[in-house]
Amino acid sequence: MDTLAQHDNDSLPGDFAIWIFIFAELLVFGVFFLAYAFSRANNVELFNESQMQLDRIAGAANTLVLITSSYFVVRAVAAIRTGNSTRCVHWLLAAIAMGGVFLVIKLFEFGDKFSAGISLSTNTFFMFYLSLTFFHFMHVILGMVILAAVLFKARSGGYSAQEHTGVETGASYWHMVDLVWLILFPLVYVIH
Amino acid sequence: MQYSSQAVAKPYFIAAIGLFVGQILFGLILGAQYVIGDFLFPEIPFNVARMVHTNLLIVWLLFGFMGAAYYLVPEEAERELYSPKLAIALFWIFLVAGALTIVGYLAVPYATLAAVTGNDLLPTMGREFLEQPTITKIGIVVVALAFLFNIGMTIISGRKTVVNIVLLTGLTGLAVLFLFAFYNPVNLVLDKMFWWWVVHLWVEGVWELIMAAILAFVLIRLTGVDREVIEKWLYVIIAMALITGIIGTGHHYYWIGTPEYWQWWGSIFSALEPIPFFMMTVFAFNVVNRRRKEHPNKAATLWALGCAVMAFLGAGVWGFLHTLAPVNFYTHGSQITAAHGHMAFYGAYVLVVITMISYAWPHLQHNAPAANGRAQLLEMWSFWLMTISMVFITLFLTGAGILQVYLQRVSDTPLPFMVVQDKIALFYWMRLYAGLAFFIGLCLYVYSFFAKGKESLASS
Amino acid sequence: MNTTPFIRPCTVIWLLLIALTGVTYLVGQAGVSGMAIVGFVLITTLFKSQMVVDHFMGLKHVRPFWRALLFAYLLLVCGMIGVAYYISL
Amino acid sequence: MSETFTKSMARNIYLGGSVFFILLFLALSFDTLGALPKRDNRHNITPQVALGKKVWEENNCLGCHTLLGEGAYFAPELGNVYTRFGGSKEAIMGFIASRPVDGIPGRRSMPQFNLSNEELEAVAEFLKYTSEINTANWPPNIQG
Repeated sequence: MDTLAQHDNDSLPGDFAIWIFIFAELLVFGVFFLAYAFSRANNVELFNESQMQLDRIAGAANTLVLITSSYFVVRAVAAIRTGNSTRCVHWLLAAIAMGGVFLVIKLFEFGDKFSAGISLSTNTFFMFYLSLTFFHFMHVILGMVILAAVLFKARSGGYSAQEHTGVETGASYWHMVDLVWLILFPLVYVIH
Repeated sequence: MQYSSQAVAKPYFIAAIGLFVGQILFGLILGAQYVIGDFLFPEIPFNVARMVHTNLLIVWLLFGFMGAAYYLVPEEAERELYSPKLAIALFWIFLVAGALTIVGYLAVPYATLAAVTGNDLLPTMGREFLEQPTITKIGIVVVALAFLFNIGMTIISGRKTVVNIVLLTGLTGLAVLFLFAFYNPVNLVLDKMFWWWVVHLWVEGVWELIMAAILAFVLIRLTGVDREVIEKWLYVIIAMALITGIIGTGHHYYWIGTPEYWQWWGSIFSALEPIPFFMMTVFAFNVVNRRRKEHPNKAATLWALGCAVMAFLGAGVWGFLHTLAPVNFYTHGSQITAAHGHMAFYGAYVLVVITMISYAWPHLQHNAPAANGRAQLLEMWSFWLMTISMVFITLFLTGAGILQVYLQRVSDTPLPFMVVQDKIALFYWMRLYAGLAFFIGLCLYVYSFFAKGKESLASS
Repeated sequence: MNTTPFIRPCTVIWLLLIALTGVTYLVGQAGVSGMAIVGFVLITTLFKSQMVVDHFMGLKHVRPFWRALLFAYLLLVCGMIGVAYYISL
Repeated sequence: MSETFTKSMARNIYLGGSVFFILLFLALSFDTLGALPKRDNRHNITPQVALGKKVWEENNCLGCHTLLGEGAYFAPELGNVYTRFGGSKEAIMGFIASRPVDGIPGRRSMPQFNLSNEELEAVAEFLKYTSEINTANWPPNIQG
């Protein structure tokens, strides 16, 4: 009998409190995305020109990194559902490491832009680019902190096959961070 | 009243209501000066009356918050107050300092007051809401720290409930952020930027924690709903308040010389600021509907629900009306701002203090859970009279604001400020009448404390 | 216990997401523009995000309301972005 | 299975969310401090402007007027008064100095502050400095 696939549960995975937070965050990002899109409609040339200066390879690489990291978290949740704390910890570690890779790539990108004299006040496009990516950057850090907290608890055997709400809570937040980037990348880096 | 030291709240509440009456009297003077320009001129010029009006508001709300803390902290911590004597001493210090400051405003020209109190040494005066002489500001800090010490010691050594912890965080934030009142650089932009760290981060930040904690306490007592449920939502609501409110500071950084990206950050986050207020309203009604007991103090329940609704309307809806940068470009510093300010302060902070007083007073004065039926009836009448008057004050100011914005800033032939003021005088007259009605409501409220009734609702 | 039935679809989704990201990147590299391209990228994005919601977040297995809510959110955001690009043409 | 919604998680959201947004706010404020020199006209802050700001504060001008839209709404905006008065400091000084002591019957009137000539000049200079701050084109027009 496969109890895992069905997750026999009507309610959201993890603690409901994190979902309130997730919905609030999605709302902020959603409004931010639309603000970008409609500002662009008033400044098409400026946006298209400035967008050319972005490092699309770094953006795409980071998308792959986050997707993979998300996938690792899925594996961590699957592991703890079978009560395998050790495996859960390993997958969480891998997911956090991927988060670290994301940060490093992003820092190189930021460094590149700052050394080119680009700041929040350069123009509307870069205002949005830096605001959105920095805001997201901070979310990656927060997500890593949450995953690390989950990891430490898992390592000390704080979760079991029956009780692992904490893992699902952290996982849900991390997937949200991934989800937002999935929209951010094509919006800011690709389409014009 | 479970702990005898809770009684120290009583003088605080009396002072709060007394100063509230003074605030409204000066509000009436201001309202009259808007339409009769030379009213009481030059004895009480507008700027002096306004300073008294706003400073009294802040001081009486602080009295209210402190009284509320002294009342609820021992009950939550399940122990006597650390030092009731300190609380009484602070009361007199704060009252005398406040009274002297107000007398100073009224008795001598402001420049003289500045000279006498040594504003040259550390200039902090002459900025909106922070007009107090530097020495008064230092006094406020000392009182606030001693107060926090007293409350903190009580909380730390007692039962640590969420209500207490949130209240303590809010009060600490209040004291810490006030320190920015001492930073007054010559650079006007920096001055304004950090001035908002006091003003915005107070009223749209840490004060909301205080408000939510007080409301949560009263709702727990009035409804008997499980503490766990209320505390859980208390956390979620204040989390939302801070998440939206901190970056929401940006809605003050549109036109004061700060970079233009604040127009986006400020608009996006402050547009979400109504959410916590909306949650609070829904939550308050939910809790009251699911009440597990019939508390005899019906008036307190009315104030609590009214507080949630009016805070949502005043701070949430009226705030949202002019918070988006493209709208604010036209409405900034107009009567729209005044409309929002009046209803938001009334809804969120005046009503929360009165809610607390309404809940605590029967315990403090009569050692009973509720006042007599007639007194409660009068209280409820005063609620409706004041609240409806405030709604009309807000509506009239909004009308004045819309006309002002159009005539002065939007139309093809913009008119000078004073010409526009003459054209919208009708709205100011109506606002003055609504203000008079508010004052009648307030008199009724004060009277309700003295109303005698034969049968008490508590015994019926 | 066997976790394969849970993991295998997620692994497939993971590979699919990687492939689709590659496609999005190539579209960007090609430097092509126009409403059809924008529409294609946005629909891909919508699909990718919904995959994350359904399988990674696991909302496929809970009350349909939540999944619908997130789908509505994604549809609204991607749709409005599309509208913004459409009016700028 | 019923929904999990714990108080401790709610508290974590409150604490974590607050810290997160305080840090973000500090980061943005830090960037603002770096961007201000290009906007806030600080190179024109002279001792005279400093005196003017002090006179402005010690007479509670903000109790009636707005400055860059902040203050009371009883009297005109003064952030752009220098421009509105045709770029003339003398006009500003003359206006302040000529206010009648007993006001104007039935109308709003600015009090007579009895400022010295030095103070008048300083206030005018302060208002000139203020009018040159980059306020993102606010107010919408000359009427303030």
